[in-house]
Amino acid sequence: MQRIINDPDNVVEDMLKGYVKNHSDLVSSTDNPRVLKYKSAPIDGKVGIVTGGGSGHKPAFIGYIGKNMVDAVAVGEVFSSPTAKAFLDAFKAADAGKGVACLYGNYAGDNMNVKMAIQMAKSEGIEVKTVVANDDVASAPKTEREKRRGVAGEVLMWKIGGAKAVQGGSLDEVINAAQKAINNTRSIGIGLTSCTIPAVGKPNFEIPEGKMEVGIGHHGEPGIEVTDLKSADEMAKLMVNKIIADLPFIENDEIAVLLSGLGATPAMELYILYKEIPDLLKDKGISIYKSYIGDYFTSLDMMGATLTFMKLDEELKDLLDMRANSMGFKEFGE
Amino acid sequence: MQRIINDPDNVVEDMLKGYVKNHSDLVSSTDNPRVLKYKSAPIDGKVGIVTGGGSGHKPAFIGYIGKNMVDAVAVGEVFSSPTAKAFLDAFKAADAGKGVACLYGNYAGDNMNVKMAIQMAKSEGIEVKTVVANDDVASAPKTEREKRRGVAGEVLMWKIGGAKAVQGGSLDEVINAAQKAINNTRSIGIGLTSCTIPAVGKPNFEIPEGKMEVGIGHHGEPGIEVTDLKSADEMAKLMVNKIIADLPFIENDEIAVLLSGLGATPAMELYILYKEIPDLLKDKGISIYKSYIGDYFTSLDMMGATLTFMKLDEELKDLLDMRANSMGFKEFGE
Amino acid sequence: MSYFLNKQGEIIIRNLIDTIIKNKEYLSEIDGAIGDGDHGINLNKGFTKFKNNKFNPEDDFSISLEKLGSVLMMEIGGSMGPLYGNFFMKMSQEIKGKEKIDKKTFGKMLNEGVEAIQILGNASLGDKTILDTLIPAQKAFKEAINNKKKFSEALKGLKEAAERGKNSTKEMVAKVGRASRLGERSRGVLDAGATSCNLILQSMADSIIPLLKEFDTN
Amino acid sequence: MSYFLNKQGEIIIRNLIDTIIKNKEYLSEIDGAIGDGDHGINLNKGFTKFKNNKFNPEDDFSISLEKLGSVLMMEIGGSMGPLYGNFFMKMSQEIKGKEKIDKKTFGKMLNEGVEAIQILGNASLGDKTILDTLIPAQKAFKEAINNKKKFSEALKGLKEAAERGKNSTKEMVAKVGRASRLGERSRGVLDAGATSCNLILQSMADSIIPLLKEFDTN
Ligand SMILES: Nc1ncnc2c1ncn2[C@@H]1O[C@H](COP(=O)(O)OP(=O)(O)O)[C@@H](O)[C@H]1O
Ligand SMILES: Nc1ncnc2c1ncn2[C@@H]1O[C@H](COP(=O)(O)OP(=O)(O)O)[C@@H](O)[C@H]1O
Ligand SMILES: [Mg+2]
Ligand SMILES: [Mg+2]
Ligand SMILES: [Mg+2]
Ligand SMILES: [Mg+2]
Repeated sequence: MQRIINDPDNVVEDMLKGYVKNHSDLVSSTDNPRVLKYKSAPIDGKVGIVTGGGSGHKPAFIGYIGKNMVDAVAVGEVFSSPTAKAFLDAFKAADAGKGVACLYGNYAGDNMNVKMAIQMAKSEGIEVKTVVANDDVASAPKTEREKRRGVAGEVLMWKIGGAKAVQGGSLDEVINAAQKAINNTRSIGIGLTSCTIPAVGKPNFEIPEGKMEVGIGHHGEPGIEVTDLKSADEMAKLMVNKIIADLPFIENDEIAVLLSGLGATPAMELYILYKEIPDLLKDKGISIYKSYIGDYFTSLDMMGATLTFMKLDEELKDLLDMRANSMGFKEFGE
Repeated sequence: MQRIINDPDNVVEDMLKGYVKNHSDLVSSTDNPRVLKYKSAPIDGKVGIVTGGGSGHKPAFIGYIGKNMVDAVAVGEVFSSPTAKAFLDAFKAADAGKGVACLYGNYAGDNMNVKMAIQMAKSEGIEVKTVVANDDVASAPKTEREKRRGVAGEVLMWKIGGAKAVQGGSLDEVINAAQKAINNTRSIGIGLTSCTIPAVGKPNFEIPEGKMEVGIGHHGEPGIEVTDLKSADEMAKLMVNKIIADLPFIENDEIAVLLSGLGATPAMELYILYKEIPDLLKDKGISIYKSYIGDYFTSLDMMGATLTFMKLDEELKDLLDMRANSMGFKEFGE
Repeated sequence: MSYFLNKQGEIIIRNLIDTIIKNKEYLSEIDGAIGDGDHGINLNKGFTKFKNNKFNPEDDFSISLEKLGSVLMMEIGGSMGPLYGNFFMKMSQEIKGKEKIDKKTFGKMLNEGVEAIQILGNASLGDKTILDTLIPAQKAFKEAINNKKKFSEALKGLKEAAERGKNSTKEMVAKVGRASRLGERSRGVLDAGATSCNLILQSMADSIIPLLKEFDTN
Repeated sequence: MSYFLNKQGEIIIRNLIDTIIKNKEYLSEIDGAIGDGDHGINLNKGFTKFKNNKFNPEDDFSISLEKLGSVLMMEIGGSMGPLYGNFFMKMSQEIKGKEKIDKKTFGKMLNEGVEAIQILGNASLGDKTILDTLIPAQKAFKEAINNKKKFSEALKGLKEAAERGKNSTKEMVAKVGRASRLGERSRGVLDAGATSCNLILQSMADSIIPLLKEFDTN
């Protein structure tokens, strides 16, 4: 395992220390070492935006703390849900009395810990509502959408929810916007290699040389099929087709595209993968309103990518246009 | 080789296509398929900023095309210098009559091709002056600084030179600012794995499991020594010490820090590596004015990092503060 | 009618803590085969935190279980934190304020604990989880008391069923959690959670049985 | 005094192009051992571009060399583009407008070409590069004409020296370029650039020698 770490059991602590030191203009630590918050949170009159999850997905989750995005994040061990207490403390750090929208992914541990945290928050007088992202089309059939995992579509959910909150939306309005965002969002991943949890020290699973796994999850959850490694153009086609068939996305739709590397993918290859996507969409009469390419939601040192489409309406476009400033989502102003 | 590509001989073409499609708000293609330019270049009354180099270093080089940074870039094959014609055409794309500052790295091929291109530009009436980055302390002794390679310090050179040009600096003023930036900048890299040029299909060289190469270059140029893989804290110490001894950086210096992954390094590990750096500097009485962590200058799928310090004075701080908007360097405005 | 006293909780809790700490490596080893090798570490972290910061020998069984559950639930994270955390907390609630714990009460404790895990974790018998130890054990205990078996006999039945349940996971294919990634390849080794659950039930039963003797009038 | 005519360039250039295209795989294979395996591809790309877009059989030797050099220099990039590009361009300049090319003129062409590569590439004899073919070949030619050898004899001397020079790279440790990464491990195989340079010189000499006969009065 060729990695830049100290004690493999302390990677999360070490990472958080480095993160806070570098991003002190954006984030502050809290009394709970596993909770980071936006330095200006809680923001008067604004619904708090909270998320959280296991570590190893950088920029997710702490990388989306910042202006117009997420107010507080509960941080778990690598690939392991944060504690209920971390979620609770994140709620507290984000709440300005207008309630908290907890926008997170659909993982067993997160579901349980958020549930517990909400019960406790309630008894402390904090109102928390949730949106559970389930954008990964490969993780369950469409008829069982509630079982699907949240993947990179979460980033767009945070951006939309965060913007709605900044616009002064009530808790219900924020929840509705974030829910609409995720309802309109579909993703799929392709994995080319495994990844190694530092404390484990050996690859989490195996993808044979010359093969790829279509529909792989962010922790290596099994995909739909393992096939021969295809060309970038064929991968693009396969991913686009799986996604658009699912919602479905149809003629005249306007969408946001997010193409994320899984951690060890050179940026060059993300652009190669992107090359055919605009044309494939054009062929179906679908137009791209905005596209984002980079490492937005990763899986340690996994090689591969996820592709995400979000169908836009006027409200979502308006919210997407609100510039965010976080480590993972930085938008230049004039 | 588990990679997202089509024909390995066409990775550069494919990447450029995807890049232009995604960043049409920032860049445009030119008549020369191996030259990209800022969509607003040439900018009236502004010195043009040009760079160029082999591909595989994303965001470098095209990722720094944008507002307040680079105007045009000559694009080479993977790890191979662009043609003289590409440099020439980049000069043409950037020149608004005030001359062109060509700010590039100190690689044999680049030196030759830039030299040829300048001769040709001269005969077409375009004035070009150069700054050759040589920030890599590991690539030659201090007494032979002119032999040293340019590495991630180039990013800061572009930012400073780009800002000076936007401030209305003359060609000489831009050149002087960029030269000052690089004179004040020192870098060192540590490599943990090799990297694979897609068209070659096998690793470029080898670093044995459990070892690391201190001082490795951006294309795998040999470093100072191959040692046992150290902890992140020890790596940080080693890198900091090598850099500060070289300029040297001394008490009361204010510096900019740039910590870049080499392509396959999970962001988490860059923050782990960063953790000790502020304290190590504090111990020497050196303070950090700004720090940047991420993939700024990479080497395909190499695992490892480069650390760069730039000593600041009031002029450099002022120039560094000018917000840039490019794929690789995006700064949020209020 | 046999019973043990709520205030006799200390020894049951102490043995439970010891069992987990002693089996830390063993549990992680099992988890390593088809999981990520941290099950022992995770549980050890929780039980040690409880032991060092919350455990009070004066506390009755109910209060200790609640504190243990709360530490697991609040501070361990992952799936095991809330699952075992809820398990112990729900068992605790069943005996809150009660002086004596008889076989009927203990049966209810088990029911509450198992139900909590099922509701929270949404897994089923045969998914290769802690439930494959827990559900057979709970069932065996219930049947024993339905058949008017003594408390200690019922606990022995629980022990046997838990052990059998744990062993049954060896031939199962994991359906939930990390190991489900492996599909067919998850067959052939024990499930880590089922193993820790068996250790927990064995330890509890072994601690309770000697306590029962003192009051055994049957 | 023997010479060949500038306007006889077509055959020399044709043979040169054929040589590079024919040896594309071979050169890449050699580069693969200690480089990145693209030397043949790089040269083939340049020579093919020249052949398809710029080569005019009517052009004299000087003009063809200039066009070839310019395509290599402008459109190939890397280090080989400017190095071989300058090499051919500088050779061309020496005979621009001349009708006849005698041994003295050819010697000057070589000098100009070698100097261009040295100035641009900054490598020395023994660094395991094209210079290890080129410099001995140039020297042998010079000595031969200093010793009043015939043009064709001098070219034969050049051929032998080039071949020897190329072979000498086998035992060298690379000091510049990609292969220098390998240090001692670069020993034991030929240098790709030295090999291509040998092919170029052999082809040129073999093309020129038969041309000389026609005018040979010596
Ligand atoms: N939904 C669930 N219900 C019951 N038990 C579960 C569930 N998910 C996982 N488990 C149990 O958790 C065990 C793994 O625990 P542990 O290793 O501590 O967590 P992790 O898988 O996060 O590393 C598995 O062996 C399985 O018995
Ligand atoms: N500075 C130099 N001077 C002379 N020849 C050089 C120099 N640098 C490299 N070479 C030659 O270039 C050859 C490699 O060429 P090629 O494979 O086409 O380029 P690259 O190394 O960029 O892939 C080497 O075998 C060596 O002979
Ligand atoms: Mg775990
Ligand atoms: Mg585990
Ligand atoms: Mg090459
Ligand atoms: Mg080569």
